[in-house]
Amino acid sequence: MAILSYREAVARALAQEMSRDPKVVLIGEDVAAAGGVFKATAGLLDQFGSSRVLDTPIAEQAIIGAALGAAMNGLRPVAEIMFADFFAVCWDQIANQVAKTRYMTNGQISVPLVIRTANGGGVRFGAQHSQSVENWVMMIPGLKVVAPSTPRDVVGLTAAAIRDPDPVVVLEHKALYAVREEVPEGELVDELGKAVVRREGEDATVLSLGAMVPRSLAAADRLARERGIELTVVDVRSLVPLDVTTLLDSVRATGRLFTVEENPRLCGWGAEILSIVVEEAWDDLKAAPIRITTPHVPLPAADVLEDAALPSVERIVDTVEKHLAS
Amino acid sequence: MAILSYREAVARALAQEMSRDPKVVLIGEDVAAAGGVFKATAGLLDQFGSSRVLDTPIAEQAIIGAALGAAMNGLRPVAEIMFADFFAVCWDQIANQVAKTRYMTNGQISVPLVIRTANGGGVRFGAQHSQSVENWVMMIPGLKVVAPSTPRDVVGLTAAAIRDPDPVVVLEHKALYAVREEVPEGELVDELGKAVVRREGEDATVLSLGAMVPRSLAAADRLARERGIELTVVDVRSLVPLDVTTLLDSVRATGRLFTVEENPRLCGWGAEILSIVVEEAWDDLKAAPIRITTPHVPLPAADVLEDAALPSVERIVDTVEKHLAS
Amino acid sequence: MLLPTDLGLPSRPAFKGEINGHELALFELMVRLRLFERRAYDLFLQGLVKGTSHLSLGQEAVAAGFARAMEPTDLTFATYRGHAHTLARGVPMSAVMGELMGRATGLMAGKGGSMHLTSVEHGMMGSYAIVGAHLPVAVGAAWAARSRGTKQVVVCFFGDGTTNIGAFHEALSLASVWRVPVVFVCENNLYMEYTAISAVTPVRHPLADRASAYGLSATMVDGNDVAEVFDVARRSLAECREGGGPVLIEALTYRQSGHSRTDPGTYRPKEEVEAWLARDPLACYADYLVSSGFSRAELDEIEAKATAEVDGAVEAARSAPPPEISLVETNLWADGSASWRS
Amino acid sequence: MLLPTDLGLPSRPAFKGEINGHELALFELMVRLRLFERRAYDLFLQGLVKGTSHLSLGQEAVAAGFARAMEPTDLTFATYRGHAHTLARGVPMSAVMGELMGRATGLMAGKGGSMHLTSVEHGMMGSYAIVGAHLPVAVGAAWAARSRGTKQVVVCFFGDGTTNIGAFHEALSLASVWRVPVVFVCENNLYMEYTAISAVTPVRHPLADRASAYGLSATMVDGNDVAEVFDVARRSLAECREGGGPVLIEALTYRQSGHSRTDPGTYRPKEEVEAWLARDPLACYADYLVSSGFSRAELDEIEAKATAEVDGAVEAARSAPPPEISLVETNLWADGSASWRS
Ligand SMILES: Cc1ncc(C[n+]2csc(CCOP(=O)(O)OP(=O)(O)O)c2C)c(N)n1
Ligand SMILES: Cc1ncc(C[n+]2csc(CCOP(=O)(O)OP(=O)(O)O)c2C)c(N)n1
Ligand SMILES: [Mg+2]
Ligand SMILES: [Mg+2]
Repeated sequence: MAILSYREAVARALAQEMSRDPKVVLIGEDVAAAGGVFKATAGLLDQFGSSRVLDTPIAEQAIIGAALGAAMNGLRPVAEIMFADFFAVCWDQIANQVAKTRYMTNGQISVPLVIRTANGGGVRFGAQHSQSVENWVMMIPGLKVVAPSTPRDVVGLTAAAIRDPDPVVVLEHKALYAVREEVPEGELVDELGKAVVRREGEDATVLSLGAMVPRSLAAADRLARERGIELTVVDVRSLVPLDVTTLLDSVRATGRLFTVEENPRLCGWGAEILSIVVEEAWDDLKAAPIRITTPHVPLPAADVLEDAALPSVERIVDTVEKHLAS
Repeated sequence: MAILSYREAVARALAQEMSRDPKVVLIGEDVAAAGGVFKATAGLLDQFGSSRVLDTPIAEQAIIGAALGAAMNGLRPVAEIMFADFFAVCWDQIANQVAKTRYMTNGQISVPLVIRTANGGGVRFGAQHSQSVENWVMMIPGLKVVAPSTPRDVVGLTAAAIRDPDPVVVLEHKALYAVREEVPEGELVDELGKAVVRREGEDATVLSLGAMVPRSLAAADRLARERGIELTVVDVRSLVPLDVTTLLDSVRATGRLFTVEENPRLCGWGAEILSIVVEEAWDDLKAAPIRITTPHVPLPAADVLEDAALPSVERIVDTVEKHLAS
Repeated sequence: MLLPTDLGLPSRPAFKGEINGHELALFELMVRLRLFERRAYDLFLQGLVKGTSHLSLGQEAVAAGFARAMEPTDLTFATYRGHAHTLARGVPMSAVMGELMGRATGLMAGKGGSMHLTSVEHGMMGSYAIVGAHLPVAVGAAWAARSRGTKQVVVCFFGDGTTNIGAFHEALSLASVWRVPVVFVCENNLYMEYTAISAVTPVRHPLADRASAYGLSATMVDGNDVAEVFDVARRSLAECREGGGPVLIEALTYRQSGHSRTDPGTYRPKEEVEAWLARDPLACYADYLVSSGFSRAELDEIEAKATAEVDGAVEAARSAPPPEISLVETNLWADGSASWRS
Repeated sequence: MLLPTDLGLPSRPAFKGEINGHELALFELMVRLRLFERRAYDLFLQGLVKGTSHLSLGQEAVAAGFARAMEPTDLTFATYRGHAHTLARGVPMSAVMGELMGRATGLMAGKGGSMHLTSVEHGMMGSYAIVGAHLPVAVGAAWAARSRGTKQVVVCFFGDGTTNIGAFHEALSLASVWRVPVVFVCENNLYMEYTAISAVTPVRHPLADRASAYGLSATMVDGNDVAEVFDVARRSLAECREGGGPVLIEALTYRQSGHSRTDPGTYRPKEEVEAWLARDPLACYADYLVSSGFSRAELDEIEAKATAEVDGAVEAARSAPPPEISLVETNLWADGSASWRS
């Protein structure tokens, strides 16, 4: 076992897959010579050379479009979009081209590509560099979406995304890049569409992903310690495909659901999962499921304001406690 | 009263506001000399001249960006994006610039602009010209969103959008442009954020907007005639601000909720409203609220396929019947 | 108004390009495209083709000249105005007609429609309905071709209006920096939908006047002259195939019909339309062939055969069943399904 | 590696521009920008400025030369690298420092942060953190200026790397077609983040070599020469104000620090850094002023005053309270609220 940071785990996953399959290539701004602005691709240029690790101009439409064209013609590109907020400048390529090509051509063209990006807030970068775009991508038919919350999952999910024959968006969380943990040696590949129960408890189910997982776990610990409330915490990990079975099993067991998400409130992934649960497990619910979200505002930059906007351990604790009491 | 088509209603609303306020200007592709590809802006160039009605190059980022800049500097621009699908090519301007400017500047800059677009399916235009983007815009904090379902509402809501001091997206429905009805003479201005109960019934509440309103009403008529089931049909009209009071009042009265939406399924506005209802009217619900949506796929082009994908009168009838029976 | 002479074009195409041995094949291809598009238009009027459709009437020489010069393994990227480019790569008329009419026999079984014609088998990598979107995609396909050493060349067609959108700029920059084997062909038909391109573009030649911004040069061709197009296409493809990097071509031509089904095109000055009709790529080419020794009879015979082919395609599409509605939820993913659950 | 001489620049700025009467004001402005940025950097290292921040060290002559030439009613649009442009328009240091430190006294009470400095009162219409996004916005502001007859000119600053993104292309095309009063200023500092612009751009001069693609011409200036910048700025603004349409300027300069807080800038060849440090805009200008009769003492005095101003701003920010957390849900809408319910 090696101790890896979340950012090192990205490079490890890419190296693992690039070693295995010469068709895997990496493109993006500053990804080659500089090793990425988050240093998540450090060392790959040296290891795989400039025909497989390519710097691009600042041209996200070209980056995603080029990845799509290359995927159509025999490569398996991994395209980095530096910040998830920049999905907006290449949204046509992501939502209208990459996502729809296979369907529109009735299966003639497969699109085995991966879009990696630094998602989420918490590092005081302000409204245009801190967005959580889980719902942007989940709402587009034709995109698979994963969001690892640990270094180990970065490796397993990124490898799975690269091997998948369809377009997969990997939402790395920029506030987690420095997090470290032991990651098993050797090839590591997960299956897309598997949620993981991080903690079991009988009083309620909490669903979260990305940076909200450690916060949910911390809240669960606190509630257990201070109030004797035992939560199940499920790390959703994959929004599409969605592991409805694991989610529903847990909700059926506890009868109570809280979602914790960084998305601004309206039309977040929490609303979707809540709706699925209501539609499919109505009779098992003991109370209204509750969403804990960022309010429906852009993220402010100042530390105190950003901390107040994002779901915090305190807010999770308070919300769960209040609703379980009533 | 004049009989107006939905497309004529657009021009009438624009003319009404442009006559009233010289700061209102209109830009877009083919909007001036050609009167719009849907002929929704016909006659405006002649009436208001080329300094207020301007054709642009095919450059949607420039269109929205220019509208934003002009709104910052004393005009009240109405920008046409020809098809809602093209929001994708200017998504950064819409989601990151227009929506966030006021918040990021802590209120220093107001953005009184309107983005009009032809939204929705049903006219066999295929996957890149038929999307329903209600959820794309609803999920972005800082955008107001309206979607008229009748010629009268086109006038009232568009006028209200133009007078509003904040950015408003007006989702015209392209399958409704030919629909005609009597529209009162004289100045017509609605208030944003008001849903309208189009039909009252005690068995269940159906929420819909745009082209799904006439379908929901037809389904309600059929259910009343053939099964004696009486539905309340609420035309949501405004997604942001959302008339939660009217929606909840109706759901509280009937105890049952169906949403009918053209959005592909995941993270649609239906999920949001369903979540709100569950969170706020849990005790009044007699059964699980149900979403009737387009499946989570891009829209196919062929008539039989498109008809099968979009929520139809039959599907609404069958779904409501099945769930009320159980 | 832009008359051919304003653009430095002769009043009729010159047909000076080297086309030895390809004379009749080019004619046949153009005739087939022309007759197909005319019939497609008729079928719209009869309500048998639904939705929208963008014809290449008057622009056939570009599609024909290029396709004839391409190797079977080369790749085409086209726009919503893609019927001609699709047929030119050898896709059967019946499959295209089936798609336009929304039948099970359509190229994509009705899932794509007129604006998204694709046939990977024929190197037709797609028709794109968002202006400019396919240019970066073509760059990527060309990058993969170079990186895998396939010797493929990618040919990417787009209109004059497309040169003002961001994706165009990003694609040309990247193509130039990466020096990939792509030929960008701007079909300058003088209009973006209903607006003259000159009214909304700061340069006269939307592509050619911008080549230097990408460190490239551009060739201008008479897009109504199939001989010139074929000749230039052949040389450009060879240049790219030998590693010559991106090539830019601006083909000056004219859209004889309206922009799309619902457009009568009345915004175009009569004199302009007439001047361009007088240099119709097909009629002028037929005259040229006759003047260089081919017989009217053999041309008529080719035309008759093409008419029969179109008839057959329409008949096949008419009698084909509509697609099964179960198709709606297929082929979103590579496993054939459309499920968002695991 | 790009040495000043490779770009045709003298080894030290020439200071030939017409700046009569503005000598000390320009010096003072540059010194203030320099000292502010240095202090901002120190505060990062101390953890008092959070998030990220992009300094203009080495590029002060561009901000100073332009701001000094602008009328108070003219409008500035800048990037995330916007401290200097904001201060140069007259925004008090304490408000900028307060924003960087996330205090209630910040220019936007902490809601924007370093990358979004805006002060409408001073004509500073915003700092934009998405590369290229503000160019179309600037065009719109200029269009409104012309349409309302305000005689305002809009000045829009951006980097070399920005010229490869789609929004740049769309904005320049539209600006040219509409002929609006905007001055586009490309601060070519040779790098886009950590990558040399030459490695990812098909032309040598990212803006100047592309001007003709928009039917425009461009002026190149020594961006380390405040006299030249001021002189050219004054003439460009006058040209625009009189209806001269868009003006393009490429200012050749150098980013002396890393791209942002976390970047030590080690990817830059030592020789390149040294050659550019030798033509530091401030030190060279000070020498020039002394050589043209100003005394070191008066310059030192200006510097001392600026140091005191920075000290005061830091002190004010340090002792200011953090913003009220209730601000999170305010000012999304013009009514001051952030509610999505009616
Ligand atoms: C991004 C985008 N904007 C607008 C449109 C609508 N539209 C379709 S075709 C067209 C004109 C394109 O003109 P040009 O590039 O000259 O091609 P042509 O149609 O003449 O072949 C426009 C504006 C679109 N499809 N995509
Ligand atoms: C659309 C977009 N892509 C990427 C980035 C990340 N990014 C921030 S600054 C920068 C480099 C910009 O270079 P340049 O335009 O030369 O400006 P400079 O930073 O040198 O002033 C990049 C790539 C961004 N903010 N927006
Ligand atoms: Mg055209
Ligand atoms: Mg730079």
